Amino acid sequence: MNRSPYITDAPAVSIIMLKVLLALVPGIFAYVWIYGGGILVTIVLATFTALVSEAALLKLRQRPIRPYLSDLSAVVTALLLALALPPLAPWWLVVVGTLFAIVIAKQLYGGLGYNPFNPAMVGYAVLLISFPIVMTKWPAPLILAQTPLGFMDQLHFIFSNTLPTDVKIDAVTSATPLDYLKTQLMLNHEVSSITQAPIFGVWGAKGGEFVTVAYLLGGLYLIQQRIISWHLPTAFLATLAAMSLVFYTVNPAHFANPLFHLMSGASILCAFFIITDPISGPTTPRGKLYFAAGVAVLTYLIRVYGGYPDGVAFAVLIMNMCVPLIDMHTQPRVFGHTKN
Amino acid sequence: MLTALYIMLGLALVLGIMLGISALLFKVEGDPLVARIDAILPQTQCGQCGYPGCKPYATAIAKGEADINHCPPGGDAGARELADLMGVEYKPLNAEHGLPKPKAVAFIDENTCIGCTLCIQACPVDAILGAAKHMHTIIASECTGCELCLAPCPVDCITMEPVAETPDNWKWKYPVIPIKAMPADKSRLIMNSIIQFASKLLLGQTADLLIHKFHGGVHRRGHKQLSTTLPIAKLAIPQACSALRQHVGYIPKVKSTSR
Amino acid sequence: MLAEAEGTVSAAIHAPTSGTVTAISEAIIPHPSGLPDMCITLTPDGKDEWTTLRPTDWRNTDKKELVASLRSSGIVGLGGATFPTHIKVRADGKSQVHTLILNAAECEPYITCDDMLMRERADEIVKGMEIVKFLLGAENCIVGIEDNKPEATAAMTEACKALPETSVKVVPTLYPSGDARRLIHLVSGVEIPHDKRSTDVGIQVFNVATVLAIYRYFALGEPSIDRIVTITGSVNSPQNFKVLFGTPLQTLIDAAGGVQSGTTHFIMGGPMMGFDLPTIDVPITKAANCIIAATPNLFAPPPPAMPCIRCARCADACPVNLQPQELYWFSKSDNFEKARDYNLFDCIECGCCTYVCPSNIPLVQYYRYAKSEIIAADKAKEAADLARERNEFRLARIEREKLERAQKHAERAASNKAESAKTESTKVAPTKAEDVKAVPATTESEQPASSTNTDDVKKAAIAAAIERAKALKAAAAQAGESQKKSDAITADAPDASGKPAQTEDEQAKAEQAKKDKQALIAAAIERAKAQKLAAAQAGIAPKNVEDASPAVKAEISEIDAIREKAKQAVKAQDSDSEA
Amino acid sequence: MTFDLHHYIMILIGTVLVNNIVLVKILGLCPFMGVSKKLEASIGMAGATAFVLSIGSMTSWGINHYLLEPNGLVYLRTLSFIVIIAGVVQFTEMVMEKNFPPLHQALGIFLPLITTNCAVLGIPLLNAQSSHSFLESLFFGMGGAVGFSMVLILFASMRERLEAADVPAVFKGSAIAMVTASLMSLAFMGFAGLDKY
Repeated sequence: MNRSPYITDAPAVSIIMLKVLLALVPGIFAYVWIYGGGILVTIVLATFTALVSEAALLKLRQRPIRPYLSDLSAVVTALLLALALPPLAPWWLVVVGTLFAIVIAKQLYGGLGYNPFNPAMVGYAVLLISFPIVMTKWPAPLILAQTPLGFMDQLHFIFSNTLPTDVKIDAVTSATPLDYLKTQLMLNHEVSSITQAPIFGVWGAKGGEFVTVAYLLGGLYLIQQRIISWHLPTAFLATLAAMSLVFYTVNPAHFANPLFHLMSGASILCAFFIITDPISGPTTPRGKLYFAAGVAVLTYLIRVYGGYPDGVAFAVLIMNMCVPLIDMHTQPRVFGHTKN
Repeated sequence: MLTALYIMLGLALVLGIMLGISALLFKVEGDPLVARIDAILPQTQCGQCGYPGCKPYATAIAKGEADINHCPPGGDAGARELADLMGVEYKPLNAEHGLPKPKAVAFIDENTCIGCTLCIQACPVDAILGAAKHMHTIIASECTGCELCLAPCPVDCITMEPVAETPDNWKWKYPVIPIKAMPADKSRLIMNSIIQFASKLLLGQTADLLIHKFHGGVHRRGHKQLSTTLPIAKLAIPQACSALRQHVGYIPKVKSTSR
Repeated sequence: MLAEAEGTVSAAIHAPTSGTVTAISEAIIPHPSGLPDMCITLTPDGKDEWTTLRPTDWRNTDKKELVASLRSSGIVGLGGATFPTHIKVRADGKSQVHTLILNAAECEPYITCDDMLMRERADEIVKGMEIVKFLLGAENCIVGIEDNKPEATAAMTEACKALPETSVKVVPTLYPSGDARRLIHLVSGVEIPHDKRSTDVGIQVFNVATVLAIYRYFALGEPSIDRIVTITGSVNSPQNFKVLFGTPLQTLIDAAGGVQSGTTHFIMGGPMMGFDLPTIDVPITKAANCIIAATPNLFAPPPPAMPCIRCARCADACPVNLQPQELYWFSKSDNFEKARDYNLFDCIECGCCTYVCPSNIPLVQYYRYAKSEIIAADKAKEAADLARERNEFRLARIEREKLERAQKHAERAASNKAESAKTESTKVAPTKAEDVKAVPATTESEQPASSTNTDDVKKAAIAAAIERAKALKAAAAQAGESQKKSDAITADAPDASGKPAQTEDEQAKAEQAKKDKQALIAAAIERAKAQKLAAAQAGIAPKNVEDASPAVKAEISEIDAIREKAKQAVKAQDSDSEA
Repeated sequence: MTFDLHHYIMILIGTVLVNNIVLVKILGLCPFMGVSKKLEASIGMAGATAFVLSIGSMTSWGINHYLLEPNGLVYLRTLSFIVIIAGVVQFTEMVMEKNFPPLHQALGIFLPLITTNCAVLGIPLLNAQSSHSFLESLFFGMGGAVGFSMVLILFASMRERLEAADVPAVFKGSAIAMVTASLMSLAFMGFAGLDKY
């Protein structure tokens, strides 16, 4: 009957998610240009599974399907998961990951707004732990691979896991720079000698750095549109750079330089798209700084000492666990209150 | 084999002595629990829980004799709070002890009251004013609605009047928002907000929050020019006007609960 | 003067025009609840004569008297809070007010009453400021105006030249700059601690219209009987009017050229903090600074609320720097202790959070619900503590009385024994034994005997009284039926006998008006009950039930089943006790 | 034996992060699930368990090293450890009841239950099996205590937030808590291999 603020001027949730998708487009475009069209198939597959599973669950809970589906949050989760997976990941891997992310990590907690963990990262972590070999098979960038696969061959490989007759598996795939760096360091080669290998580009991975730059552009657009607050990306990148700088100066032979850490792996994707998920992240400005710094520290630890090549997923999940505590203790000073 | 026995006995002995000493050191007297339970109970002293008042019921709960859901005036919230305090599982109110009723106040129908003082003796909170052979009346602000005075009255002149809702004690209702399916025209709203967003993108105009002195605040269109064109005019005298007492609303007692 | 100010926080009411008071009755008031309240209805005789007006020469009368006379002037803050001015002006010894801030920010959209007031009566306002400055003993004055009112700023700067140490500060146009604490912070950078009043820091804020009313009261002796009201929205010619208090809304709308088509309802106050008016025939009160005729395309009904995605846009928009998403989280799950910990009572209900919420959640409604629940719970707590004290006091009294009676009893027994011991030597020892035995016996029997016969007397008296009461009750019951049947007739009888000269149709018209009013009041109470039932229903069923899923419906029906079972149980109990 | 700090830090990281008592070794689940409804109770429980754990692991090392092993009574380990831990728990309960009655009331039955907490018994046994030196078992006990408390407090704060989540009715309560705990252990898998340097 009486709803006091009669006028509202806020972009609908779907507009916010639309802007996030828009910010991802340059990254996807660079991705396709470097690694070929395989990723598009994964994205379509993931989005389709996400929408179908969300609709099914909403039907199960007798909730109106259209308003929830049209807020595109499931599409964003699916896209983030697809971009984190290796491009030539078999189709069932993508479906299982998306199903786990949407059903368990999001809808089980009550749908949009209640999931304590970032759904995309939950899906990625589940896949990484249950199918480690498939997850570490990254294709070499097209220019580097001995026999670059055309789009149809990639499509064929994704769905039937068979290669064109004359091509062997390792001709197509190679380790990611991070993975390669870790294995070489185990054999305690010098970092400087390792980075001469062909797969290392000017900063990060040979072709990968362009994708990272594209993500950077998308991320800056999001900040300018005030969809994400600047606290998270800056804190993450600053801490990651600072830690790698410290380790690098201590022992340059054993630790890669900061720029490499920033530009390689999923750092930029994580900084602008993964930790800025509003639902599972902190809400207070100071909380965001602590959260992003925590993710950066854990990512660096897992990258250098841990067992997995890129620890972004686990770092995000672990810091998601601390979010309620961080929120509770970083309440800003209310107008008229002394520091509580 | 024997050494095993010696060791175990020795161990038990040492620990026994230690516990004995500490039992003396940390003697605990009194049980503040009863007071904390009593604080939760609504103090209507109505006896619906089977005990002659709230304090006896509190001591019964503390001793574990009574269950936590025998207090209808305390209602659901009371049972939940008691469950939290006692650390037991919350059980909904069991209905034999009666149902939570809206707050009501007793009212004496003055032309049938015969001044027999029976209700005065029955009232647990002395909310009834009157003396033998004199008119009795109930102090509404003090009455807890326990209905103990209804039974003793020989002429049944006491009735329970539910407390009327006046603008002073009116409460805002829980906003029940129907999340129905998107009404048809609603999708139009989404459509034109997408168009609006696209236009904003092209024109590069960002209607977002500007940096300003105090934190927060929103920037909105004023619509002021609507009513500032004409000067102030004096309104003719109306046929009837009803002036009324002014509502200043609730001035909260400022509790400085510094977190 | 119609009604005096009783109690500390209340203000007097004056007859807006000359006329006769026709009714003191329940009428619908402009309050979000839509419930009726006690009102004085005055029918003007159209002559509008003034009583003798007594302007006071405020410069050399003692401040205490001025404040006392202000108390009976009925002037209240006209910014919207309607806090009695005499309390704000009474500089209680504790704190010395050094700055007076004039709140002319008027940040709510659509409202322009202060704006027009400043354009037309700037000099009177400044004179009013001088009086208030004198009353408060303030050194300097600051007028805070938003920069979207250039003409008003010009007029005020011009008029302020007449008063020394007065400055006009232009604040950026940003809602809610008109809030007292925000304006103080904007204009003077001082942040008022949350548990203190602005006077403790030496600053007092007054609305433009209030200051003008003070001037007119002291300079012209005119109590506060009218105010400027903006009537805008979908009316043919939106304008500001000087309206007498109590004028029905309909007159104001006709004066503004009537409503355009499609007007669904009226909003009192601005679109950010105002509320729907329950019906059209409500009076204009001292709090009504603006009436907006609302149409669906002006104020589109909000799209359905989606779950909160914790994007914290509301936290960025909150002028009090609260965390609306946390408060929403606690209010939704009825966790009022935590809501209080997160400073729910600092929320000024300005509506910024709902304004920027991408999920269209009516956040302010949740906070209002939580606030009124907490206030109700506190009141219940106070009543409970009081009841506990009274109960403990009563039990102590009964204990004391029992002790005293036992003591008296023991003394009497002891004194009897002493008496009988004195008469030991007399021959009637055996009788004495009986006496002794008898004495206690008689004392007991005597007492019981005496009490028995007093009992009989008392019982007889009670029985007689009960008969009388039953007869009376039966008579009243019959009278009730007959009364219902002949309602129409008796209703006419008093009218007819009262004013025989009234013509037939006049009487019918009065009859009709009375019936309409009762129907209106009944409808309002009905609506409030239905609303309460809906909330109670929502209360029982899990809170965010939409079209409730079968599990939830099962839960509701299960609770209804318990309620039914309990009803039978209670009914069965009654039938047993009767049988 | 040189005091090799690096080695002890590795043990500490090992027990707190890599194979966390609750999430990776899945020990001590009953208080973890029972107490974590309220944050204050969980902090109290975490403190009490940490206290019992550290004292328990020290004393049990002492007994194992000086009494059991010289006389070859290895089979008595579990029995003696349980007796010590029960004594320490009873002691803590008395201290708790005296100085923090509200906390004692909030924990209720879970305070004596610490004795049956498998983590509290597990750590001394693990120490004894891998025949740690005194310092190593101390660090191991401390690591276990810190790991248990940290995870319990994080889990409690998460559950308090889940109270108001619109969880499907069938999953409300401990079901969603179990799911959250499983996702937490999934996250802790990330630390695998952290302490092999």
